[in-house]
Amino acid sequence: MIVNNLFLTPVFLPILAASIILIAKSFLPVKARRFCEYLGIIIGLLLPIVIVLLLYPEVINNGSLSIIIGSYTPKIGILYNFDSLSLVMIVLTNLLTLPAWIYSRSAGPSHSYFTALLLLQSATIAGISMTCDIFNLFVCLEVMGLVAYVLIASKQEKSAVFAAFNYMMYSSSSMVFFLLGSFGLYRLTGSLTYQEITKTLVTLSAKEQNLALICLLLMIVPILLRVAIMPLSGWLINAHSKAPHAVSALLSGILIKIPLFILIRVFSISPMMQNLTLVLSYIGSATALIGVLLALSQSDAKKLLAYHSISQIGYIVTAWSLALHYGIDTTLGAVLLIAALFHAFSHAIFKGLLFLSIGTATDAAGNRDVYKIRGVNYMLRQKGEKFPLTMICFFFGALSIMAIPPFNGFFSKTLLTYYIKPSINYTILNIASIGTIASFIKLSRIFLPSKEMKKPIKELPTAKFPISIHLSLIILASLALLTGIFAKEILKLLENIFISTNLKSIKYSIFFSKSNILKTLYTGLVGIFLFIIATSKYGSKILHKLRSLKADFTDQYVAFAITIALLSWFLLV
Amino acid sequence: MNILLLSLILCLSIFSLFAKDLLNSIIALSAISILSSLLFALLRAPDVAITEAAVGAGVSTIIYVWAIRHTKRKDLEK
Amino acid sequence: MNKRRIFKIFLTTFIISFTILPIILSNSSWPTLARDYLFMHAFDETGASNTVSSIYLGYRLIDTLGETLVLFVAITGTMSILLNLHKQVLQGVETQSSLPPEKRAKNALRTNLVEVVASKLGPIILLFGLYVMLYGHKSPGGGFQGGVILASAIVFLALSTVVKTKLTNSNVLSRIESISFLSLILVTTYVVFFPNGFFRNIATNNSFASATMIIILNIMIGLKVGTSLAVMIIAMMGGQHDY
Amino acid sequence: MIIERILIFLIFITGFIGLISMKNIIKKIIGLNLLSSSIVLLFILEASRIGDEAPFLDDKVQNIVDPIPQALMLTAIVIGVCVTALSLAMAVRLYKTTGSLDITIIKERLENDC
Repeated sequence: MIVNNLFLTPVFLPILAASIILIAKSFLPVKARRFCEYLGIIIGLLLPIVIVLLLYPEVINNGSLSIIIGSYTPKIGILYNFDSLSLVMIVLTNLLTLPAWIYSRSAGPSHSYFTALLLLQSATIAGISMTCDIFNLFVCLEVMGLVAYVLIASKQEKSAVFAAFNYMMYSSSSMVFFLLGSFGLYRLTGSLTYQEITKTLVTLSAKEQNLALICLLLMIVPILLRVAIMPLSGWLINAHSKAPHAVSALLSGILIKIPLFILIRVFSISPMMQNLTLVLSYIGSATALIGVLLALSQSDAKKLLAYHSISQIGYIVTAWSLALHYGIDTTLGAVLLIAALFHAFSHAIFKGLLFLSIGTATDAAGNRDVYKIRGVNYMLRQKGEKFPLTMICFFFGALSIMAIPPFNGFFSKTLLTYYIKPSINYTILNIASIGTIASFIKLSRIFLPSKEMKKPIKELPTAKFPISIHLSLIILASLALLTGIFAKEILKLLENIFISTNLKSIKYSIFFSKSNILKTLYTGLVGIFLFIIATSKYGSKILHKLRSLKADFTDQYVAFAITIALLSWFLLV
Repeated sequence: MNILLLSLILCLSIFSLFAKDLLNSIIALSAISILSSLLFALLRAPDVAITEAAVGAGVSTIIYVWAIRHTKRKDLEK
Repeated sequence: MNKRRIFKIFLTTFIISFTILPIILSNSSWPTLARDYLFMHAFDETGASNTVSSIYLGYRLIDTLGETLVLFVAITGTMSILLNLHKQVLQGVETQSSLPPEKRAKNALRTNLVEVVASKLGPIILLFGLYVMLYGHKSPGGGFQGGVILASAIVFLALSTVVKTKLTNSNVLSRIESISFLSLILVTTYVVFFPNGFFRNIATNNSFASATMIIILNIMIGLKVGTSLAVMIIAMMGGQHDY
Repeated sequence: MIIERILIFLIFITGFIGLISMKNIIKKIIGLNLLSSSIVLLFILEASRIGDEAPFLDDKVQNIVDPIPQALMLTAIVIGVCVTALSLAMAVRLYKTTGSLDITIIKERLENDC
């Protein structure tokens, strides 16, 4: 066996583990099945992390490892390329799938097919992050999408099925456009691998190059749809809020970010794609602002979190597209890419934490309306929770997303906003973070004591609170705290991976500089003020109006078409 | 020949979308699959033809028929 | 309201057709480089005279693996939704049942003709499916197509009450499915990690064994696809479903 | 040649209009099916232009068509059918819970429930 092929194991090990679970399902008794699931998780999720981390020095030294599957000729075979980006993404995915899986043991879908599907998802994400082939990307995206639809629909609730159906129609019809784009590229260049396409594109005439750009655009828009930037995010709200809690955490944490970082490879096919980056950064900050406004107006707790996912992905898209704008080879671009990655990482952690804790709380309350639920702690205690761990973990997550110092959100947001300072995006993103604070004050009111709570509990609860929920919450909360405390070390690690020169490029003094502390303080104060306005009579009227805005099925396609038109305008003119 | 088959497919696809009886549209869809598999065979793609015949005309028709058996047959749109 | 809707549809269609028309109508010549390469080398490198098979199971094997996963995921999802449906029927939650069970069309259409045709034709189709599956490297067909035909044969056997076979039992089918899935993964992994391994060596001096790898993969994919589709369709017909 | 392309384009647009404008969800799924089959037709039609023999290698064959699009389309067809199957199962489930196939009515009823 060739040692360098080891980086393919994140693709194959999870699939192997999934098939072992299947075998256990059809041959073994129930107890042995459980054991096989644990074995599958160890083989499929933990072992790839270890192997990938072992390859870390190789990546640092060589830049990237690549292999053509089956050692065929590069003209026809599929090229897999393992570089620093794929390393980070594989680690992120597997690290976050684990708490979601643990949570699902007692609260979510605990069927053994659920475990198998999670493993398959991890395998396809590894595939997506390494593939350098258009059609393979198509297949991987389809597998990822199908797993997501099935996972969303696995909830018994009726509206979950509708959310999954809507998402499915929307994204699989957009994948048809992806296929059409790859048809055009194959016809023009005769190849499906990124590098070969880039080589051939230069030799084409100007007219054919424009055609190739349109094809690339048709491939990019479906991927942006998965990322859910603003006009294309109609599917996300229902899909993320109606899914089982563990799945929501996964969807918001991982699935909307992986396609974004893949786009770096697609963008590198043609240098003309540079025209799009500035527009995308404006779209990203607009997404952040509008998402947070809509989040402030929601009454459903999980919908509020889903809108926050859109808003946070706006932050990431802004930094990411500015990184591409400056070029990821330059120092500033690389730093921005690191900032985007670090924010994606910390968002995955705290949003997973928030979804899981809010999910536990709303399940205990039996209701999701933020205005109605009060005294969740009391209800949780009735369910057998002795120590208010859910509340504490929720506050860890909330403080993190509000960018309060010892948590990871503070570091990632500061880094992200500091490096985009000269542009207008800086202002928009700061306004958006005020809204974030206001809406999370609104959300945390569900933990306020209610009248019922003052009564002493008469009967001691008999039910035991499931330990797997606490375990997963603790893992995520401690990750949120630890990545905050050790932010400097993590950033140095990322710097080592992405910036080859030994220049000290990230200024670590920005975090605790006087102006930044003041900024955080002011943002917090204005956020509280905004919250007071929003709960006043006049404010709640406006918010109600915002809430009643609705988009139907056709509107999503109008948004799709308009995005294509807009981006092709900026690309070609 | 190609043009003839393609225009037949086009007519059938318009019919399948606007038929009031869902069973009729499913039959039309199945006919589209058969016609396109014929076209694939003419275009020297026997592998695709056999797949389209087995999958498009076979399996997907079965699933469609199952679906309308469990829902209703008439499209009440008009 | 209605006018706005028509305007929206018109706008969307207009933009979309403007974008895709240049791609569909483009007149640039089709590239021949890959075709020429395959014409020269495909048989030597994979041993299959059917070039489509050699791409499908050789050069782009990992796509095929992804496709099998797509099928697996889709069938799992469909089965779980089916299971929910049956649960609802049992609990009486079903809002609208069109007909009472004794008047359902299923019993009315079940005549002797179905019985005879299904029981006589089933084994023949089974044989044909195996042929398509095993000769994928030389003639049109292959694992997937053969698998679909296998599935239809199994469904035929399940339709008839005359033929008593264990092949229509969901448990047996899902066992075959899981075993063939595991072996498919193992074989694929083998191909990826040892590209010049055991089977390549035979291929150099033995024309019979030249396509061994592709035949094995075809069998695995065929069994996997056939059994899982059969399980799904049998469950749709209202058979056993302890999936 | 141009007529064939325009016909395929029309099939594509028919599918697209069906997808976005039909209210019945099964009609929407049919539209999606038409969309993907039009792309398959396009690939195979264009790939067959460069040759006049099926891609089976033996001694007599001289000028084969491009086999790569055919292999790609095998995968695309299967993915299309998988999507169809899953979405139809969801449609049946939606009908059983809401009693309608019309997408606006389904949406209304689900919102009233919650």
